[in-house]
Amino acid sequence: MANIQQEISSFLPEATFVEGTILEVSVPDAKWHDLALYLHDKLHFDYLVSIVGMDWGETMGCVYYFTCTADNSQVSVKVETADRENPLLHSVTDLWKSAYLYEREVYDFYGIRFINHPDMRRLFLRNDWVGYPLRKDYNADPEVNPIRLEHEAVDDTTHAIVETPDGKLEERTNTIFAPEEFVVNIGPQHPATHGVLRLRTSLDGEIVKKIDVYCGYVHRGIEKLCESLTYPQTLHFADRLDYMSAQQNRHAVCLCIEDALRLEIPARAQYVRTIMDELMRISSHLLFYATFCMDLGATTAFFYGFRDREKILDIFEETCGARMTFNYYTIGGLMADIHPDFQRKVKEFCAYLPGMLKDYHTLFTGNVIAQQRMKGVGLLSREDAISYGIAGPSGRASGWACDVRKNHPYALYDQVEFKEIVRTEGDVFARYMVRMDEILESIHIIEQLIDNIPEGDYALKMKPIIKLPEGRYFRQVEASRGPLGIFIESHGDKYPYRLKINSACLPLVGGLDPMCRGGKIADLIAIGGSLDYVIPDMDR
Amino acid sequence: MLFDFSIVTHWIDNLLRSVMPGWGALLVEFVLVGVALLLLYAVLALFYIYFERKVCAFFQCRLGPNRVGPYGIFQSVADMFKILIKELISLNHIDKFLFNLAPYLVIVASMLAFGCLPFGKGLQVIDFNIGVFFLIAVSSIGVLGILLAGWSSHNKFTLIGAIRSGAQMVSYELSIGLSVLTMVVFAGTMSITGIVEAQNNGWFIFTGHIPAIVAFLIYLVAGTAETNRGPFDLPEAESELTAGYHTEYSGIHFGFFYLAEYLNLFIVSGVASLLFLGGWMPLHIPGWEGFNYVMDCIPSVLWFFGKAIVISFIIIWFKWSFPRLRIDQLLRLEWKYLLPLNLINLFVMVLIVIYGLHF
Amino acid sequence: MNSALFVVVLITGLALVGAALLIAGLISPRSFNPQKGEAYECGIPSRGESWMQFKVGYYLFAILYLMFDVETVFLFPWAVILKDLGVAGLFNILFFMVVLILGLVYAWKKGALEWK
Amino acid sequence: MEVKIKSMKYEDFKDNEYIEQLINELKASHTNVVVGCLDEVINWGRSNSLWPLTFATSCCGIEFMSLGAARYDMARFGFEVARASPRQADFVMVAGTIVHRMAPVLRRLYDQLAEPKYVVAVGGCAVSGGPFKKSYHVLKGVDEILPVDVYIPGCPPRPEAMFYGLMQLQRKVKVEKFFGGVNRQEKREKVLGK
Repeated sequence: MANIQQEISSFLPEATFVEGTILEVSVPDAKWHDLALYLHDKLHFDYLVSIVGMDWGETMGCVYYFTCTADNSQVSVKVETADRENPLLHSVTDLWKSAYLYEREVYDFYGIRFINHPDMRRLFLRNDWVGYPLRKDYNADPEVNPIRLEHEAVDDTTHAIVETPDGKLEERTNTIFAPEEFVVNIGPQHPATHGVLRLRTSLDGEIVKKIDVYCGYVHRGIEKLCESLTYPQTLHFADRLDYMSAQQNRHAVCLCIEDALRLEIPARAQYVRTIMDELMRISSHLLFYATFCMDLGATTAFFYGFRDREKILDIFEETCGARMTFNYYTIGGLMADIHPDFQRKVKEFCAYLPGMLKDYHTLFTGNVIAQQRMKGVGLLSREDAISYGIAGPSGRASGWACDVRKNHPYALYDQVEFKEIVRTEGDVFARYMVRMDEILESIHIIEQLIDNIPEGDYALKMKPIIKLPEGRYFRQVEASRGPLGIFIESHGDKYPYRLKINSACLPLVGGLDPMCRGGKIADLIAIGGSLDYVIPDMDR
Repeated sequence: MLFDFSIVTHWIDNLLRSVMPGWGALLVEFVLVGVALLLLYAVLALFYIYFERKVCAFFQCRLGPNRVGPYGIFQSVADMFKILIKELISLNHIDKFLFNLAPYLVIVASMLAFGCLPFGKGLQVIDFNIGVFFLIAVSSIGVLGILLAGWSSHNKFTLIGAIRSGAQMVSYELSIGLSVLTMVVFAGTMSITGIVEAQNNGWFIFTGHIPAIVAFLIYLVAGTAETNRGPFDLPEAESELTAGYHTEYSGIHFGFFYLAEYLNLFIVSGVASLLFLGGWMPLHIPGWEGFNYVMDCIPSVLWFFGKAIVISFIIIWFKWSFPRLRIDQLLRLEWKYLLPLNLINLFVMVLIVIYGLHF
Repeated sequence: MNSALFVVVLITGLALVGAALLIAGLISPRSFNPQKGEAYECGIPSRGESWMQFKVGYYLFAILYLMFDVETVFLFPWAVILKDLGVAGLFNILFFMVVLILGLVYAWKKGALEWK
Repeated sequence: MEVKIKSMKYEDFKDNEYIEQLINELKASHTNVVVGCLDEVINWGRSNSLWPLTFATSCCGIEFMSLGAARYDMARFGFEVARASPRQADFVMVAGTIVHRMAPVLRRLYDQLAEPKYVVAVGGCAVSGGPFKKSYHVLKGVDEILPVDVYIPGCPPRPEAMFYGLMQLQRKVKVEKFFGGVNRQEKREKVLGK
């Protein structure tokens, strides 16, 4: 890390540094793009993990998180601007493609516009929305933004600010769809978008020419809500983000807070958390199997996936008391001890599932039609996966070993033995198989832990009011769909100053357009299904 | 040996003629035929809706409908009541004439094909001497209905659905035509009665060697595609085109498509049983007189419906097990595999017939 | 007799649709609102015309179909009397079929059978 | 008069007062016997064949899928045929949070549903905004934009709760007056003024 600091300061002497678990570099905006270029090309920080928009009162800006996929070293960069009326920063979409959606998100929430970003439209909110909700001076009066029942205007063009070679800024408009194009809305209410994602798709016959992704149809403003809640209160939102990885999401929030407080949580809680995380992953992948097969038209497979998922839900229900939103992890441990039947039930399930998986493979995987629908469809190269930030099982299917459990182990993942499933084909079939194999790997992890859960406390005694020391904290866990990052900036209060959830699913839709181009509508559905995004997670 | 239903029809005919003039009797008979056909049509459609739901529930470890009546047998009746009183939405910007014409085409096509089926010995409404040919011809009118439905709705999803159905039906029509042709070569007649009678000494699928079996399989695949059922349900691919070509149809308008879909399933299975499994002809094995006698005791109607339902079961089985094909795969399957195979199969059948190699 | 029955069946079909539509028209509810008559497109207003120039990949298939369907139609009468014609019948029709098969082979080679 | 639901005792339902009130209204309207019988037959058909619109925005949607899956199997009740097109659906289960951006879309879907149509608000978010009530972008209950027939609270409600809610919907449908009630035929000119 010192090494990185040296290299950066030798390249850019005016950069200032804050040491922490992740090195933070502050640069003025004028130098930011140069530094970005240096980070990307010379230091090989090829994976842009997150862009966190910030409003610090006087200044506004962004905190960027980067990872080098070669050695998993991390660095963060802080860029700010004092102009609150017309904040401008330089875009990095030319270096990291994932910045395309992240920067639009920052624009949507903070009104910071990015120079050279091709498409400065709102991402989550209506295009006639007044104000930028995550600014601290946002006018939350419902009169300003009433519920509108008229549809928002169709925008076939985007705005962009372009820097000309001589350093002047110019407003431009880019065309998304020409008037004569055949544009179909797939979603928001569509059986195969897994929720309310809207894909404006330009078609040429059956062939997809271009996709424009519209998010925000279930944007619930969780990040803003968190700013007025105490830390334990923020936890319950985590369950409702990506409800298919409720436990892991909550794990991420807990980890981030526990890290900041430097808590050592009891071993029993660690064991249970790891097991629960893996059970959640299995349940999520079973749901993936169910819905993916349904998208491809194999309806019966849907019922098989759901049938076996119910067994996990039974286990969860006994211990947590709920089928979906568990509220089980808490800061410093768990809400309650495990149910006496927990170990027996989990072991039974681990013995039961592999046999069922064989059934799944005979029913669906081995089917000629299924194979033809999946193989060679929706190719994503490793470079693209990294650039678009498509991590998680979808990234591993493209040959990118991006498992947070391996790269930055948390809980007990450094003590259990498991394989990171990586395939190199990068097509729909690979993404499907990675998930199916991960189920087996998760069972393997659970089997190592289930008999050894130590006795003892399941939670630390915590004070009723938790205050985090000042600073910025960022933690990731491997959720079912990829790395879920939690960013907290604390100013020492009992409320977070800023809590940002770095969704695992948002980058996935960023890669939809290049993957689907030239494919058929049916391929689009298959690719969407194989990416397995959950909309409330990306919309937050 | 088998009960001949023409005795009944003749008896009714004579009875009517004895009480009224010839044209009156004829008129009454026509009305009777119409009513009987209508009833059978409706009952079969309801039965098939229920049948499919129960069968798929069985595949999917579920119970299926079980609340309405014993074992839920009135479920489809309730559905029909509901559909009948649903609103018929009047849409803007559509081609009203074609939009309203489409359900007529779909229903009339299936009704005409339905009328050609021999339900039992002497129990057949239309018996042209070119019966099979006529059957293929009328069933292809249904395609037109679907095409018009999708196009006239002025909706992008239905348009894609209609275009898909056009490509699909047009292609698979060919396979059906050729596999039927193979059997016509074998039977030497196009009359439906003739074909059934020709199977007195064994069903074609047994007597026709391998070409008959191949033709049967091709017919099953193409028939499934013709009825828009999974894995060939592209025109109404739920996960791609929401509801496909009938997205904009509401109430009973949609009900017609729903009804015709199931009726077409029956017609396809009926034709398969007619061409390959002897229609209403009981299972006869030459030389086994006792066995044949026992088989003859089962009414011909039961034979026909039994065979049709067994084949329908297989087609339903397809639907609930296989994922959907993509449009290019669908066409490739037809033009690059089924069509050449069909032509070769036809050739082999011709040789068999000419040289008398069959049983 | 058969032609008359054909008409009867035809009328039956028309009557089924007509009667059901009549009943539905009489008793089914009606309501109107500005959005109801619009096209359904996942809950978003449609952009532009739906009847626009649209690439139909199956045009070639339609032509090929025409060719083969006509062939099938010609074959049916031949098929019925094949037994009487014997080997001569086979050779008579073989020429016709070979031409058509060559057509298919040509289309295949030209890539007309790929959905584009 | 009791509204019968197979295998559920009348006393097991919680809000019988509401249904009884509906029944009294029905009785007070003095329908003649023939129409009353027809009403009953049609309502029997309608209540046993309620097809949902496939509509789900968040967590409740997954429970809605569980409802259709093997363990709960809503096909038993005749809710089987989930239609993706609002033209063919009978009710919309608003399963999940409805936000400002979604509101016009949901309204459009509702407008496009064919009569008779019903709305079931599933889960805390659809009922009242739930945990996101204070958010700048969330509707405080779907009844701000649609008339709701049945509310199913829970976060998310268990599938059993959804069944209970759907049975309540069935009961409501059963005591409706079809002729002269549900089947009112509006005139296009009157409503749209064209």
